Parts: sequence; structure tokens; C-alpha cells
Amino acid sequence: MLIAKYMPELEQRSLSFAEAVREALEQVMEKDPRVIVIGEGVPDPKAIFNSTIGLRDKYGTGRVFDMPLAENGLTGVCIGAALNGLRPVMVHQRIDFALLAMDQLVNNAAKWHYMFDGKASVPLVVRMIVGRGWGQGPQHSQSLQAMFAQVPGLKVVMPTTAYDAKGMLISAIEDDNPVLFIEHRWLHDIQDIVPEEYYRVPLDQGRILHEGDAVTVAAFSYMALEALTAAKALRTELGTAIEVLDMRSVRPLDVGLVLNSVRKTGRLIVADTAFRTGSIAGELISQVVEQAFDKLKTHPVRITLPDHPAPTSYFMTEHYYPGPQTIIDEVLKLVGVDRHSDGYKKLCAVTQRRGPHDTPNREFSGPF
Amino acid sequence: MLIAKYMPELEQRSLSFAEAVREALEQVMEKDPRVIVIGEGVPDPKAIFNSTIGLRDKYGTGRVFDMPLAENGLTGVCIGAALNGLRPVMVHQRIDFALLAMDQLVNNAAKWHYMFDGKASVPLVVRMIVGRGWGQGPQHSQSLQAMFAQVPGLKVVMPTTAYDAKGMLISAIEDDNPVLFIEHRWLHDIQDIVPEEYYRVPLDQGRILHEGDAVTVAAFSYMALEALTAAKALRTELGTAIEVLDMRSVRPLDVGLVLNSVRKTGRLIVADTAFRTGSIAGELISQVVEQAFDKLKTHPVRITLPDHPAPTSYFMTEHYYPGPQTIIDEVLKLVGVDRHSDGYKKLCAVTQRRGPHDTPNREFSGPF
Amino acid sequence: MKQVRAMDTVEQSQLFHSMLRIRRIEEALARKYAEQEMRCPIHLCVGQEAIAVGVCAALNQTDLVFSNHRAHGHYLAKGGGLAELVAEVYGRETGCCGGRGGSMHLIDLSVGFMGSTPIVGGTVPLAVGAAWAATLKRNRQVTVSFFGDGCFEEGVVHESLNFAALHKIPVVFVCENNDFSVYTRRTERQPDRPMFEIAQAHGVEAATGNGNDVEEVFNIATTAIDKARCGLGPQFLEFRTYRWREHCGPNFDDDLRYRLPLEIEAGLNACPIAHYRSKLTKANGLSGLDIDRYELEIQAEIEVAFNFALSSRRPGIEDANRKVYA
Amino acid sequence: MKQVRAMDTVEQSQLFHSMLRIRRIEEALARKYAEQEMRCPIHLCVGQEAIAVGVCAALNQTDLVFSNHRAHGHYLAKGGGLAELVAEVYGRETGCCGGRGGSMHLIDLSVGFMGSTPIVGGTVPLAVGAAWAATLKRNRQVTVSFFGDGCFEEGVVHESLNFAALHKIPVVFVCENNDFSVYTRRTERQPDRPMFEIAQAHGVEAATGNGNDVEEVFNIATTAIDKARCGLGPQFLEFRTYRWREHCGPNFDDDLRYRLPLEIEAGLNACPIAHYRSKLTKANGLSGLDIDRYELEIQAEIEVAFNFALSSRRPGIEDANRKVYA
Ligand SMILES: Cc1ncc(C[n+]2csc(CCOP(=O)(O)OP(=O)(O)O)c2C)c(N)n1
Ligand SMILES: Cc1ncc(C[n+]2csc(CCOP(=O)(O)OP(=O)(O)O)c2C)c(N)n1
Ligand SMILES: [Mg+2]
Ligand SMILES: [Mg+2]
Repeated sequence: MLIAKYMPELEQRSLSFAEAVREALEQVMEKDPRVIVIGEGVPDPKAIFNSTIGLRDKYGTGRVFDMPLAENGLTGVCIGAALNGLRPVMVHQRIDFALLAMDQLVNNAAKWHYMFDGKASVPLVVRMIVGRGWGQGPQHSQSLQAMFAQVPGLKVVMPTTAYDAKGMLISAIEDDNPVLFIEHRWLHDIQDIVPEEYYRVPLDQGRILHEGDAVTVAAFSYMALEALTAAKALRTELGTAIEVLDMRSVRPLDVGLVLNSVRKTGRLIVADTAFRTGSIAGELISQVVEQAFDKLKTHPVRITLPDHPAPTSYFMTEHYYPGPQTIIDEVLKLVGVDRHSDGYKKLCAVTQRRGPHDTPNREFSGPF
Repeated sequence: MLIAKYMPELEQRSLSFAEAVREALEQVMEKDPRVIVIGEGVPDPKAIFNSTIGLRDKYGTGRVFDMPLAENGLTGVCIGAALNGLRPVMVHQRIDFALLAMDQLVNNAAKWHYMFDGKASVPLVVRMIVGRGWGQGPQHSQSLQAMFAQVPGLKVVMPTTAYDAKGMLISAIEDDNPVLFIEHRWLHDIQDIVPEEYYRVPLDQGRILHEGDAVTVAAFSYMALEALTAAKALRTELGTAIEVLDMRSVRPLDVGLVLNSVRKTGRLIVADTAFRTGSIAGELISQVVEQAFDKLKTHPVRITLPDHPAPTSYFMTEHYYPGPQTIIDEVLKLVGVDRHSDGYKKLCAVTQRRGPHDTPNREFSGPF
Repeated sequence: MKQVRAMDTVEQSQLFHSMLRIRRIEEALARKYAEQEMRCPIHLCVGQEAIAVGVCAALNQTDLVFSNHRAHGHYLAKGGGLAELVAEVYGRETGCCGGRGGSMHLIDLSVGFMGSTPIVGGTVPLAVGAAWAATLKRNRQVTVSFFGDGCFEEGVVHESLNFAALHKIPVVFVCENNDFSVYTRRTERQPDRPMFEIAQAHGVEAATGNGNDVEEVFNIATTAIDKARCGLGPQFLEFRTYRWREHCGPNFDDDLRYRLPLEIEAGLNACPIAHYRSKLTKANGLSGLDIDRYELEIQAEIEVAFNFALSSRRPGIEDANRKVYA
Repeated sequence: MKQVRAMDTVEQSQLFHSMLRIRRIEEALARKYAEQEMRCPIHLCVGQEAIAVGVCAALNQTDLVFSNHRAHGHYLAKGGGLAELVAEVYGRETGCCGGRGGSMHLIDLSVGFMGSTPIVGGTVPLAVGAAWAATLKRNRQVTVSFFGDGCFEEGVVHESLNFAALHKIPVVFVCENNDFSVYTRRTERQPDRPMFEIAQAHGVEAATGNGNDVEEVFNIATTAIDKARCGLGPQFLEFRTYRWREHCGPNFDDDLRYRLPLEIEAGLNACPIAHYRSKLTKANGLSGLDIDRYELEIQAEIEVAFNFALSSRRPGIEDANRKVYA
């Protein structure tokens, strides 16, 4: 399997996360006529941040659909279609809207296979996008993975790299269970090497993004990239090697991967994109201490959003999201490095964010 | 404050949990004309397991309402009424139905005060009942507290005793925030000493149900009673004193109470009514190890439901719910007591459940 | 499109037999419930049999049905296995859900009974989705969604009507209007206006009829199903009926006084089976002997089913954690 | 009930002024947006001003309004503070939400503007609840819920209509039908039938009109509000209109070609302000001088508001964690 590289080599093809998603959809639709795609804006000119562009032209109005604003009903419709032989992929431009569909997702999609003794199953994929920045505010920037991850019968994944986005979306659509495919909005434009061929990435495994033995940083989604930035800076500036795990999957959690790493490092930080209380970070910590209490040299640490909704104002969000600096500081606290050293100051300079704090990149000029 | 006694003394008045809820409603309605009660079946002959009986007779059709089957819409209606000066108490016969109202609860009720800069607030109480037994099955026995407890802006409580039910419901209705008041169905008939006067129990504090220094058992809702049974048996039969905490509140968690106890015992078990993964038990463990790692002598333990929906069949649910025996076994594993001893065998005999495993008491004959 | 034609006597007897069979099965379940061995909620359809029977008789075996908490009649009328139903209610391994579902979760895919669940409104969009899949797969399958007047209040029903009308989906919505949601009368939940007109306003063709007259149900359903099958879009049928027994459980609950004595009397008098029996006795020559034969056959079938159920393996906790994922 | 009477020239000029003011404010926001200092989504109501103005002119100050993502016009027409709006969009401490909400979350309780939020459908039942509270408190307040044609598809709207009709709640549902939800035409989301008839079928009195004719809106709204106030129950108003600019953001987006050139032309030609201007010029003697004066006054007011906003304190992270609980 390819390891994500953010500076692709010349001979390999690079795609953005959104392009990788699009390619996965296209290839699965080509291969399997049962796959349909539906969502508010799927066939519109903006095509869900370009992730569904061209699909309707290629596969027609009989397989690529816009939809009424009716999240619960349409989730039910997709479940019914899945029960009758289709494999729908549904899209929500913001995961916040999926709260309207909680009943169908939790009461029906998650339980159908179990409660009917395995006689039927619901091969449904729901893509949900976590918003951030440019004043998305309280109702458009929630990161609700833990809410879904507590439901037996659902699979929940959060790929970070474009490579995984393609491979995991293919696996998700091929899977016979309901899979929630959560995309962080700030990943859409990030490039990675993505092979042209049809390939799968498993839905239940994290992976090591950066090796190290000082501290384990188990990170979800966009936080894995922040952790990687922290890891590179820590290695270069201080010679400290942290192990960054891109968890990729939220349910099931790849606890084995974390336990292996913690056996080596003895120290655990979990970095999540969600509010602190009730986060999947807490669940992961709980599982680790239940199973490997003796391996930990010190208390585990959570890096999350604070326990309040995201305000809209540019000024109020300036220090709302944790980034590489937060991770570095927590790492250094755990390993006991002096934060008055020159090395630390240089480190801070290196990881300092350039440009506005509320856009994924410098080209972004709002309002979405 | 009174300590719950399950064998009330003669001179003190004893009420069931359901009667205590009813009395709280009646007293708050008497005191505050802004309080209204609404829910499917609130004024019907069964009166939500008798917890709303007589309210309509006393306060009329202008304050006590049945409602259409429209959980999301009616939650919104109650929020709007709260914004315009009322203090609605809404009731769901099963917490599972509240999944339909997730949007209004999470996007509106929880955030209104925050997102409008404190200019308005939503004094709304939603009573939700967790089902168990008599084949409630996959869609009528979920214990979803963790799903709500992860939402900043909501308060979530789960009183265990009738005393607390009355005092906490009064506090909840007087509170200016949305409070989810979660009642375990198996508590409704359990008696406790309940004063006639109007009194409050705080919404953010657990309490010690049974003192001890061997192991801390932090328990939620019905599990607190199971833990109390275990504690009494352990003390009598083996002389082992465990500390049972009735957590009472889910958001906020009274972590301080648990930390105090763990400083004494060094050992932690958390007993919850929900599925294991993503449970509030995991959150509590995470908070304890983040803050008091050094105080723990050994790994913390979760006692929860297994990670699959509740089957309906009497035979399949026989060992589905953990009870006193499960708690005793985990305690003994932690303190290292021999489970082949005579004491242990006697203990098991004492705590063995009499009568069918799927009813709260022997009088219960289905089907609700 | 087919013309609705007069029924022949064989078909009439089948309708009668089907209703009688459902009634006797429900009564047997109610009788045995007191033994406390069916340990799950049950919602009996006694009094409402004509709707299940009339509608399902108008369907092909390959057509699909989704249903709700009050599902026994729909399941049996569509051809669902009796023994598997009884075993399910007894929580046995041979039940249609292996005991996982109980009375409120029935399934028999071999006859197109796709599933029933007790979250009110939960299966309505599923029926739309299944029917939509049929059109996308270009087969001529029709899907029926059974639900009650209470369910009609759920927003998801309107979302379903809108989507079905938009895509001309071959789904037939069947609203069994028994005027109650648990103990709550419709007047406490809905304004005074007909439900079917809302469906019409959504662009869904609608019809209404006497849900206690099985032939009327059958005729209305036949027309609607045929239209749906021919691509004329979704259909909405509202049938008035009456639930005889308590909302949930085996007993009568008239002592609770949420229904007036006159109302109860009228409800019982409208018995779809008694009426059809006297009609057929007059018109199609159904004789007391025929009926006795039916009763005996049904009784025998019920005994077999109960014996099957009660002698089936009891599943255990070791079965309970399987099949969480496909 | 009041009779709708002909407007006097002062009232007419007020309607005109109010629309013009909203238009100029939206244009100022759009112009300044390019500076990248308003860092939040904005949904401008340019082209749709007549609905906000006509409806709010028919309300009392003590009446209530709830709104959606496209809220500027509703907020301003109800009397919401301009400076607090602009400051909010700039994320400043003096904004109506202290910067927490941005353009999609507006509130001004002093004029009965109860709040706007961007989850489509989210505030519709809230309006019903607020109006219900008014009846339970026995005051004569009316509540208006503004929403779009896309919102009408959400199940919660139907749940709201049902409950409002059931309890005869003094709420007026105002559906601004601009035929689009983002870039999706109504024909991809709804079958071909009028929305207002669904409201009627729910038992809600309904009317429809030209949303680009402010007097027509005002007259229809006056009648409806009056009926609601007199206890005749909820009212549903559907107004056709046209959104000029992109769904979200300050620009025109005709280059995306989701609307036909002819359609765009017709939309722009239906400008509610231009039409009313020429009508008033003829009928009420509104002169070019009057309009110049309005323009200057509005310009001055806008400048003051922008200066206020831009010179207001920037809130910081220290403000961000307060007020999670009341
Ligand atoms: C979403 C939801 N809300 C409430 C309930 C509780 N409940 C179960 S059946 C029922 C009544 C439904 O009435 P109706 O749809 O008319 O069906 P009927 O029982 O009359 O056949 C209710 C309220 C539920 N199961 N699901
Ligand atoms: C529940 C929900 N679904 C989807 C969205 C995304 N969204 C924001 S505005 C909008 C269009 C709404 O259309 P309409 O109600 O007609 O209002 P208009 O924008 O035309 O004024 C959509 C789909 C949302 N904010 N909330
Ligand atoms: Mg009914
Ligand atoms: Mg619109």
C-alpha cells in the first residue's frame, strides 16, 4: 500500500481528496450498475466541492440524483432502495444536516441486519462533510463522528489522504453494511498520490503516518495532518520522534494499532476534530487504559475542540482549533522538554501558520 | 439531604419514582403558571406509567397536552414556546423516539443561548424513558444518554431514586437550559422516602450510595441499584466494602466525586446502562485517567451492555443485562479474591435473581 | 390497465378465509398470551383484517410490503409463514427473526414481506425506496406501505409522499384509519380535515373507502396497484376501520373508557368478517358447513404452528451477538 | 376583523423606502465582501425585498418573526438594528450575536425578531411554538415564519402545519418561492403541484400572490395576519419571487448556467423596487428628488453602520467559551 506523500514524485499521479472521491464513485459506478448517487447538489454546477462532477453526464439521470430537502425521508428511501437491490451513496454537504436523519440511520440502517436475523442487509454509504472555517459557525461545523460511532451496526470512517479516500470509498460501497464516510472539508483540496486503478483500503485499520518512539499520537481525519506537521518539526528541530497514527476508522477503532504503538512509546495523545466531552478520543483512551494500563508511563492526553459550539467570528475562532503547536506542546509536556529552549522557539517559528487561520489554504476566498 | 432507603421507615412517606415525578410536575405547575406538559399519552388513561395522572384534571387542557406523532416538529414547537416565555416539559415514552428530534435538540435547543450571545435561552425539559425487558427489542430499549451528553449546551440527568427524581425534576424545570431527564423504565415502581415539600436536588452532582474503600463503582441510573445490591452482599458475605456512586448526572459529569473516591480506593469500575463503545462510562474513565492516572492501582473497568442491539427473545436476553453478579465478579477480579471460596459461592446465592429476568418486579406481567 | 371485474366465488371465499384465519390466529395469540410465555409487546389487528386481506389479495407474490407495529395481518395476508410468526412471538430460534424481533419485527422475504418495525413512520420511506429501486431496475414490481392514522402525522410521511410523487414511484400508501393512536383520539392530534386530501395535494392520487368491507378494499386496491404498476405514480388509500382490542396486549380495554360505549358497539358491529360472512352466505352460497370446515382447518393449522413454535430450540446468549454486521 | 383599506401616500413611501434601504444595504455588503473581512457565509435577498417588507409592514412591533439563512431583509424590515447586523457580519463584539452567529444568525428581541438560523426548516416549528405560547398566555401576538420553497420539502414543515391547524395557532407561514434551492430547480425536488394547496389540505388557510409586488404582499399579509390574530387559525402565504445573486456569497453567478438567460432577464425585469418606483412616481407623486433624498439618507446610515462595525472591538477566544449555559 502506498504511503501518503504530500510532495508527490514526478512520475506518479497526484489527485486531490475531492478528485479521489470522484474517481472512486466513477469507477464503482462503472463496475456495478447497482450503485446510485444522490444528494442535495450532487448534479449541480458546484458538484459537492467537485467530488461528483461529470457523474450525471456519464451515468444519466437514472443513477445520479439531486434530492428534496428531506434528510430523514431520503435516508429511508435509500435504505429501502438498498433493501431492494441497489447500493446507494448519499451525500450531505454538512454532517450537521444528518442529525435530521438520525432516526433512519440509527433505528433502521444500523439495526436492520441484526434485527431481521441477517436475512437482509443495508449496503448504504452516506458521505458527510465536516465544516470548518470561514464563519461556518455553530450549526455548520460540528464533528459528529462519536454520535454515530456509538451505534452498533454502523461503520464509520474518516479517511485523511486522497489515497485512502479513494480506496476506502470503494470498500465502503462494496461493503454490505451502512458505512458513514466522513470527510473533513479542509481535506478536499489536499493532494496525494492516487493510482488510477481500482483498489480497496480496509475500513477497520488505522495506519502509521510517521514512526517514532517518544509519544504515540493517534489522530483522526484532519488532525492526522496536523500531527504529521508536528512530527516533522519535532524530528527536525528537536530530534524527537513521535509516532503518528492516522486512525482512518472510527467504528471499529483500530485499538490494536494504538496498543502496539503505546507498548513502544508508553505515552498516548489522541487528537480529534470534535468537542472534548463524549469524543471518540475519550473512547479510545478508555479502551487503551482498560487493556494496557501497565504500558503507560503517564496519563493519556486528549487534544480536541473545547466544549462549546464554534462561534462564527473570525476573531473568536482564532485559537479555537488545535493545530501542530498544540500537539507539540502536549508532546513536550509528556516527555518533559524545556519550553524555554532555543530549539523550542525555533520549532514554534517553523510550525507557525501563515495566512488566515480560517481557510484551508491561501487560495480559498469564501464563502463556502 | 435524605439518603435513599429502599425500606422506608414507618413515619416517613414513601413514593414510587413515577409518583415522585408526578408530584414534582404537580408542584411546579402549581407554583409556576408558565409550566406546561406535553407528550404522546400524557393525558391518556395510562398517563405515562402513571407519572402524569390527574394533571389535566387539575390544570386543564390549556396546560396539559397530548400531541401528534411528530417528535421533531413538536420539540421545535416546545423550543419556540420556551423562547416566548413558557417552560414546557415534553415526554417521550421511549428515548428511541427522540432520535427523530435530534435536529431540534442538538441544532436548536442546545445552541440557542450560545449562538445568540445569551440573549435568549431555552428552558425546556424533555423526559425520556429507557426501555428494558419484556421483549422491548432493538428499537425500544436503547440507552442513548451518551449521544446527548456529548452536546455542549444540553444538560442530561439520570436520577435513580424517587427522592432524586422529584428533586431533580424540579431543578430541571426551574433551570433556564434544556435539560434531558432520562428515566429508566425499571425505576418507575421503586419506592423511596420522598418528602411532601418542594425541594431541589442539583443537576450536576453525583452522590455516595454506599461507602467503602476497596473499589469505586461509579454507576448510572438503574445500574446504581444493581451496584448497591452488590455492595451490600459483598459487605455482608465477604466483608469487602466497595464505594457505590450514583452518578445522577451525565452532563456535566461529577468527575470530582469520582476522583475523590478513587483517591481512596485506587480502583475504578464504571457501570452504565448503555452499549459499551461510545458509552458515557468510557468518557468518565478517560477523564479519570487524564486527571488521576497516578491514583489508580490497576486498570479501570467498564460494565455495560455488549455492543449489539437488544434482541427481543426472552431466551436471548437472559444474560444480556449485567447485574449485581457481574459487578461482584469484576470487583473480586480487581481486589484479587478467590472465586472458588465458600464465601464467594454464598455471595452468588444471595444475589441471585429470583423470578423472570425480563421484568422489573414479580408483579409485572407485560406487555409494556 | 385492467378493469376491476366482479369477483368469482372462489376468490370471495379466499378473502373470507384469509380474514377468518387472521382473526383466529390473533385470538389464539391473545388466549395464550396470558400464559406469560410470549414475552414481547403484541399489537393485534382484530377488527382490521379486511384491509390487510383486501390489499394483499390485489398484489402479486413478487410485489413487496412494508408494515408497522401492528403487522400480523399484513404479514399473514401477504403469505408470511404462520409457524415462523408464532415461533417469533415465542422468541424461538425458528421464528422469522430467530427471536431477535418478536411480534413487532416480522419478515418473510420469500413472499415479499420486507419487514415491519415499531418506530412509527420508520418503514414508510423504505417502501418508497424499495419501489423506486424497482423502477430503476425497470421491473414492474409494486410496493405497499401499511401505516396508521397516527403515523400520518410524522413528517417523514410527507417527505415520502413528495418524493414518490416527484419520481412517479410505484408505491401504494395504505393508511388504516382507526381513529386512535394508542388511547389518543385523532381530534387531539389532527385538525378536522381528511388525510387523503393532503396526499392528493402532494400530487399523489388518492382514494378512500370502508376498511371493514373487504371487497371494497380489494377493488380500490386493485385499481390503485394497477395504476402504480402502469407508471401512473404513487397512490394513497385511506380506509376507515376499528381496533377491537387494547392498543398493545391481548385484552379488551374498554374499562379504560377512552372510547364511548356507543362507539365500541358500532365498531364491533362493523365486524368485517361477520358482514362478509352474511354477504357470502346470501350471494355466493357459502354454507355453514364450509365455514365449519374453514374453522377446523385453521384450528389445525394453528395447533401445528404453536406446537412447532413451542417445540423449537430456545436461542441463547451465544446467538445474541452474531449478525451485527453483514 | 379589519378591512384592508387603500394605502395612503406616506405608507406607500415607507414601503418603498424600506425596500430601497434593504437593497442598498445588501449591495453595500456585497461590495465590501470582496475585501475578505466579512468571513462568513452570506445569503443576500436582493430581488426578494418586497416579501420581507410587505409582510413586516403588516405586523405590529410586538409581533414576532423567525427566519432562515436568507434573513437580512426580514431582520431589517422588522426593524432590526442595522449597525448590529453589519457588526455581526464582521464578527465584532457589537454584532447582534456578539459575533457568534454571523450573517446566518440574526436576532433583535427589541423588535420581535426572534432569530434566524441556517438549518433549513429549523425555525418553522419554533414560530409555531412561539405563537402557541402567545395563545396560552392569551395575548394577541402573531408570529411569522419566513422560509423558502426548498424548506417546504422538510417533514418538519408539515408537522408544523398540522399542529398549528390543530390548535388554531396564530402563526403565518410565509413561503418565499424563488424556485430554487441552491442551484437545484424545484422540478428536481417537487412534483408539479402548488405548495399552498398542501397547506390548505392541512386545514391551514392559504393565499398566494406576486412576491415582487409589495402592495400585493402587504394586502395579502394584512388580511392573513388579521385573521390569525382574531383566532381564525394559522395562515399560509406563498409568494413567487426571484433571487438575483448567487445562493451564497456576494456575486452574480449566471455564468454557472443553471438558470436560462431568458429566466434571468425576466427575474431582473420583475424588480420589486423599480416597479414600485414607477408606480409611485405616477400615482403618489414620488419624485426624483424624494428618491435622491432617500438614497442619501440610506447611504449615510450605511456608512455610519459600517464605521460602527469596523471600529467595534474584536472579540477574542476569551469570549468564545462563555454563555454555553444560561
Ligand atoms: C416515532 C414513534 N413515536 C411513538 C411511538 C409509540 N407508539 C407506538 S404505536 C403508536 C400509535 C400509532 O398509531 P397509528 O399509526 O394510528 O397505528 P395504530 O396503533 O392505530 O394501528 C405509538 C404512538 C413509536 N413507536 N414511535
Ligand atoms: C437541513 C438542511 N439541509 C440542507 C441545507 C443546505 N442549504 C442551505 S440553504 C439551502 C437552500 C434552501 O432553499 P430555500 O428554502 O428555497 O431558500 P432560498 O435559499 O431559496 O432562499 C440549502 C439546501 C441546510 N442548511 N440545512
Ligand atoms: Mg390508529
Ligand atoms: Mg428557494
